[in-house]
Amino acid sequence: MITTIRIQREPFDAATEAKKLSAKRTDVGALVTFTGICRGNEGAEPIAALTLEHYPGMAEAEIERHVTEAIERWPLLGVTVIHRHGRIVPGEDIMMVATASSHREAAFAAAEFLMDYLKTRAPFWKQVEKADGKIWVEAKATDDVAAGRWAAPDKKHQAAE
Amino acid sequence: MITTIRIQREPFDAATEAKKLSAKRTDVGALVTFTGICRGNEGAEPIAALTLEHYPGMAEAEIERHVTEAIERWPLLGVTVIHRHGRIVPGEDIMMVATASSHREAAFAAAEFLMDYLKTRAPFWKQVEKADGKIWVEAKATDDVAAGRWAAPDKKHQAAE
Amino acid sequence: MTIKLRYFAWVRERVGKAEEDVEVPAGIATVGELMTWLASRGEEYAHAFDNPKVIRAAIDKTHVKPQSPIGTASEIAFFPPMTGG
Amino acid sequence: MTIKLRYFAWVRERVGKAEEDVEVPAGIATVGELMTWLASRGEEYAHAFDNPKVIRAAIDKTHVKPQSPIGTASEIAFFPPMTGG
Repeated sequence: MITTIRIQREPFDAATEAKKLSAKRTDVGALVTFTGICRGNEGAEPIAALTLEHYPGMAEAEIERHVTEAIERWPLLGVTVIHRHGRIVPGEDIMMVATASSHREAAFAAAEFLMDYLKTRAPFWKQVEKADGKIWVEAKATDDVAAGRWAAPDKKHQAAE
Repeated sequence: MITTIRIQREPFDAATEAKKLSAKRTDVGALVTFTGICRGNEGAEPIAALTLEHYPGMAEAEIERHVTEAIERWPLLGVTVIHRHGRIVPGEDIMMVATASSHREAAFAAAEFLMDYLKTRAPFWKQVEKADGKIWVEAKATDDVAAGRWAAPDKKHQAAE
Repeated sequence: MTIKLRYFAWVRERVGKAEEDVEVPAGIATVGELMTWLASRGEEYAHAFDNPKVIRAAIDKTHVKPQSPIGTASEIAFFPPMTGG
Repeated sequence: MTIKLRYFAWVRERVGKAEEDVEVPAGIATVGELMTWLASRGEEYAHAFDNPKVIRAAIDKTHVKPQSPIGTASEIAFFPPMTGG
């Protein structure tokens, strides 16, 4: 099992990172890579850049907790999560998740699970630079719904309390 | 909308192909890449290689039909499907699907949809070279189940007939 | 009516050829009936089509069901369930 | 009891600082009670905590709910719903 978790200011190369999960081995049959890219607009308005603030220490711990849960839930052979912080301009990669498995179902499910949890549980906050100033991006209710679908039946009850 | 469909004997570079979907544009926020890789075993037995036979003409047409359906169902900005045929050794890439969208939900759903349909509807057949000879890989019932989940309600009835 | 038949994967191996032009007898209306008739054409065909339920078919490069009419097909293909991807 | 408080995103901006050490009065047992007390510490705190329902909290880098006891926390963080990924 190869597990890589990195939080960094510097750009990364998603392709290079993903390839490491299947290099020099012949048990990986499926590799899923998700790359989150900075768009040039937020809603209908153009943005000049976004700045990601994070909670050092907790961000790593939250990601690690969810990577561990993904490994327990699906037969994975490798997981990579890289998330940048600081100022990012449109067209640049913000973050990536890559999952490797023998079969595609596990790789897809784990990648989606990790993305849904990163969106709603990892302590990162996006601020966008619009023409009229800097605005904190609001969390989307649809992201909470997406994360909720992964809850175990007993946890769903808990979450509803 | 960038659409690329290729069926080829030659290897391809999944990373290079995926990057084309987001290069020089700032509307792509999510890029999902699936790479199917030749494993060194089939079940518990080691294999020396696999050979992919396909139905020229129909393979392209089937993939195109499903790419068109994916574009109708999800707000995509780009789709790439590349599938090799011929002899492929363990560790080599067999095929890839890449989907680009503004948001992750569409990119993930379209990539999974295309994979499920490629597995069950695109006319390709895998033969593996084992120690005791060449064996045609059997279709998995789980793949049909996976493809079935994308059927529209009215199509589900049709499929059950 | 002359139709080009194409065979893939183990159907091709069992029949012993990848394609052939066949004069389909009058009275054969559906893909399923064509399979039954093909199975009667000799040992290799009988072997290829002995379990028609596991064989898939395409008319002019589009998936069809056993009950689909042959109609004015110019090319009909038979093959096992697909295993690509 | 002295606890390090940390603020992120617009909570940090409204409070006007990223962190501070605070002497929490006796009787403040839960995270929610701590937020209510913080809101009473001045205009900037009142602004930051005027709608505690939208503020999330973590004790020693683990998500907690408003009803969670402060216990022996050494660091408590307040921040808006996360928007990473």
